Amino acid sequence: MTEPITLQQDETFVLNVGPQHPATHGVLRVKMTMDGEYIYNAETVLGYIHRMHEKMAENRTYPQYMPNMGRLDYLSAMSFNHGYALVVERACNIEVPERAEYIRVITVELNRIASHLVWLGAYVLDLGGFTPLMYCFDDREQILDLLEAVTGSRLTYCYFRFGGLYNDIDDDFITGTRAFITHFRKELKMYAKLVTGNVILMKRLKGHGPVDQNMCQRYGATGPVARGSGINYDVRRNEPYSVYPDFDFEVPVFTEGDSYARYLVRMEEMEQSLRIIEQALDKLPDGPINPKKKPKLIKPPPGDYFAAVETARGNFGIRMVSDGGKNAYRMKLRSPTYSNMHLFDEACRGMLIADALAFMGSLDLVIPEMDR
Amino acid sequence: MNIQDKTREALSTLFADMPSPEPETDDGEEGEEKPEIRGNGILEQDYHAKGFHLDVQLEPNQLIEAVRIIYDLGYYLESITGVDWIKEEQLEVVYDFSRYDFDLCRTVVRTRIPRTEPHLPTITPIYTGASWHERETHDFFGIVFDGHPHLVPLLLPEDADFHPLLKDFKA
Amino acid sequence: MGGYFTELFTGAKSLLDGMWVTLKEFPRRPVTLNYPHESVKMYPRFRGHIELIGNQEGKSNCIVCSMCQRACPSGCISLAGVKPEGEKKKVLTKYILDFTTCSLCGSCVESCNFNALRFSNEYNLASTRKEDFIMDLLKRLEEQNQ
Amino acid sequence: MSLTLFNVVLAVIIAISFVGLNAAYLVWCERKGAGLFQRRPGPMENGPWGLLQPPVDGVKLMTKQLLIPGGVDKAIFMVAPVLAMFPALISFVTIPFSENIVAHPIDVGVLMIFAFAALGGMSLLVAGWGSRNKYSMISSVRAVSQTVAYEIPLMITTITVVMISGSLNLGDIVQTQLGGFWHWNIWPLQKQVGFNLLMPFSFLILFVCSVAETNRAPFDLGEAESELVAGFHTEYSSMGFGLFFMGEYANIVIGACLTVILFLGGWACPVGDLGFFPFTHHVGWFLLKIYLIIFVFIWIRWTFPRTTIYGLLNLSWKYLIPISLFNLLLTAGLLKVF
Repeated sequence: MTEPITLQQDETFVLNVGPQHPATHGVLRVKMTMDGEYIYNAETVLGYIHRMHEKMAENRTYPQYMPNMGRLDYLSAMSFNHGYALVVERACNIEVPERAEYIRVITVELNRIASHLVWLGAYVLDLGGFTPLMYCFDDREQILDLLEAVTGSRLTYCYFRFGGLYNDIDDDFITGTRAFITHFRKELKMYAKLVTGNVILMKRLKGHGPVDQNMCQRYGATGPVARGSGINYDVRRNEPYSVYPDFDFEVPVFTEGDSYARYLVRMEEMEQSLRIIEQALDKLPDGPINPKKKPKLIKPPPGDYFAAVETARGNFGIRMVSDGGKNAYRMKLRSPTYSNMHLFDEACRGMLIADALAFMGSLDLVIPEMDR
Repeated sequence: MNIQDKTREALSTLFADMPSPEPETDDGEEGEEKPEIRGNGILEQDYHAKGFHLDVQLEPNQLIEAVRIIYDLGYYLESITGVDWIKEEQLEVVYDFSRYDFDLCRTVVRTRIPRTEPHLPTITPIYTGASWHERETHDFFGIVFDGHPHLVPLLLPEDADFHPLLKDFKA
Repeated sequence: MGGYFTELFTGAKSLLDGMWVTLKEFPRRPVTLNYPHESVKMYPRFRGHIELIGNQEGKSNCIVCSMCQRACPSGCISLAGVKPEGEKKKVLTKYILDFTTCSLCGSCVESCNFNALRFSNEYNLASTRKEDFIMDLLKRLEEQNQ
Repeated sequence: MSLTLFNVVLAVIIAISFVGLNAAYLVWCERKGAGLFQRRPGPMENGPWGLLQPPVDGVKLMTKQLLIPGGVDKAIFMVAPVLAMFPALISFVTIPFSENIVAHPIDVGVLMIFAFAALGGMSLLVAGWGSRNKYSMISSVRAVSQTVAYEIPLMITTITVVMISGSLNLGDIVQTQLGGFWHWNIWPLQKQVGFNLLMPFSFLILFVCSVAETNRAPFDLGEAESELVAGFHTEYSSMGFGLFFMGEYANIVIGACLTVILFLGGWACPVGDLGFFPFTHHVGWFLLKIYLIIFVFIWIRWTFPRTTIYGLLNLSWKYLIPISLFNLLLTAGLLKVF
């Protein structure tokens, strides 16, 4: 445990972490003012892969903007597909057939597990353990295979359509998913032994990287970061969308607010996602996957619309301002890690660099989604 | 009393000296009437059609007070964004607030400022996390948040002097 | 003092647990494929770059309606056709896909009402030259016919 | 005298080739082991099972350009990799591979190994200091505090064994453990001390310390790649990096040798003497034991996450040093009694 120490400003140096640094998972840069190995002050610099997705929305028609959603958060692209589909469906008042809703939930939850697996592997890699990454990628590979067989792509999905889906799932997918659930339950036990229970990991995470509820509120942190601080907030529960109210699942909440709590939240979430998928497969109705009545040209009535979904990292919101034309007048993408990462600057003060990077990993950053 | 009424009541103190706005909840009409006709005040929106519950429009000088009220009610800041209404020569800044508890109430606070002189007070003393959102809005729209501690480009390059989300921006 | 030893022993046990997990993996067969020598079979729905579908005569079904061109978010499709004398339909003369900007979203395939486009199964696309990704799909169709 | 000198020169030559070959193939073992632990096959392309990978890597390292960053102290920068390699080489001089195969059986062999091991720590400091890089600097400071913290329990444990054996000569230490695996120092029951329950723990302490001394995961704080990029060898390329690499693997072999000699009976055969089989003869046993220990090194590395610097120091000062000190006292007492 690190004791709080008084840091001296006149004996500091600046350590430039990133934009190319193994722990930043991409091109994030943190300018750290250090006193020895202690962080005196940190300033995050964003924008290294800023692509102005919001401007692109103004130049493309609504269906044409769908592929952009997969490029925001490459790890849980499905959820972003869902968010965008929701807001346009809300604006144009398109009904989604029930089968499509169920398939959406199944694919989103599979994608959530895949995303958490990458996080788990990369996080333990941040902490210096290489092997769990490979196991995670092995399991993730099976999810990607399942999704690839249905959607045709492995990472940057463009699977959802307004009111429905690109194509239907088949029996192979259902049996494959069921087999995966059985397999993955075993793997989760293995991870618990290999990683969760490991004393080195616990020592590194317990009590480090404290984020309290007030901090979450001030920064707007959502997702596992908020849930690790005792805030019972999950958009799937608090603001039910799609067919989530049909399922029986728990929202894991831990009150400690440290890196280990965030870690446990995600581990628990994978199990809950398995439960949701299982129930959805059981209940999967027959029927069409695209609505019978769908406007040929998507032209939402003027006004502004909002939709939020729970991605693997938290609350993803889209604010869409329409002027009645073929293109959006303004599309604001509220990405979860943008807010989650923001609290790093404040929370990491006085930490050792090793702990700070462990803390950064526990926020589960996906840089393209922050920079948009 | 549910949180929606509570918030509306708390915020309506801001508009005490104004006549209460006409109940314009019908969407179709709202769409036809261009937003510039809309005066300051609180609108209750149909959540299923719009995705949010309370829609508050106010003057820039009322902003800090409104945000303070919202903060005290336990809302968290989702995002800050701008919209360029070039025809009306105005910039709209939209603040999205949401709640962590099960009293679902998304509140939108919006205010309009002239395009030629885009100045707004910062809300970073209340919501620390507004800092990046305000910097981003500054990047994209050139809106200056007075009192912001560190208003330098965040997503755009450090030397960027253009504001890409303005409608008259040409790449 | 009791805590001291409990911590020591639970800690040591957790380490041994972890080592047992990795040891069990050690003798198992690798799950990876030795890529250039073996490769996976692609799924029928895999989205490679698009290609033209040939009908029985080996000609394209395309009638040059340009729907795919309009649907494409990145504007990477350019096509041209002529209307031969005495025929009702246009005949495709040029179909260029600029794969450098393609995002494989499938909008073009979806928008095609004449069963003229599909995804190929090609995933081994690598080159050091940009020009290799400006693809002439008509030429590709001819090559496939041979 | 001249014979001794000849012996030493010969030994150094043999040691260099042994260390070089060993390091090269230990890298292969490490990569292969890592692969198998991680559900993948490891290197497969060059030669059968990738067996030709090490020479290819060697050629690559040697033919690469040696970059020297601007503004560094060139002398210090260049001397550091040599310093990393050289102590490990020298230490081989006194390692007894069998009764007869030892370059120079120095009477204070244990001390010599420790002296040069400390020099190895210095090479990290020099490399970090000479690189003119903040990450390297932090890394080298960490490495030094780690070396200091871990040499203490390492030495105390070694002293315990030395007290039991009554000699600082590594060969003599092995001699006292001959005649079957139950005579090895790892077991609590010893004729010199009667019954000392702490001996297995001493072995563990020695093992942990040698992992820490060689800067290997989970104690690889010096080159913690997710924090410090590559630590002290961030700025080294080509053979500068190669020497660090070889030095690391040479140190692993030294650590394994020390563990085997002090606790696992060195070249002694586990059951009596099976000298009539060629492989079971002395050198064979010694190498087998070393590689078993190295396998555990690799196994550990590919299982655990990294500790932090304070976690590491806590482990050393709160657990390893008290236990090893207590064992030292206990052994001293028992030696008096029996």
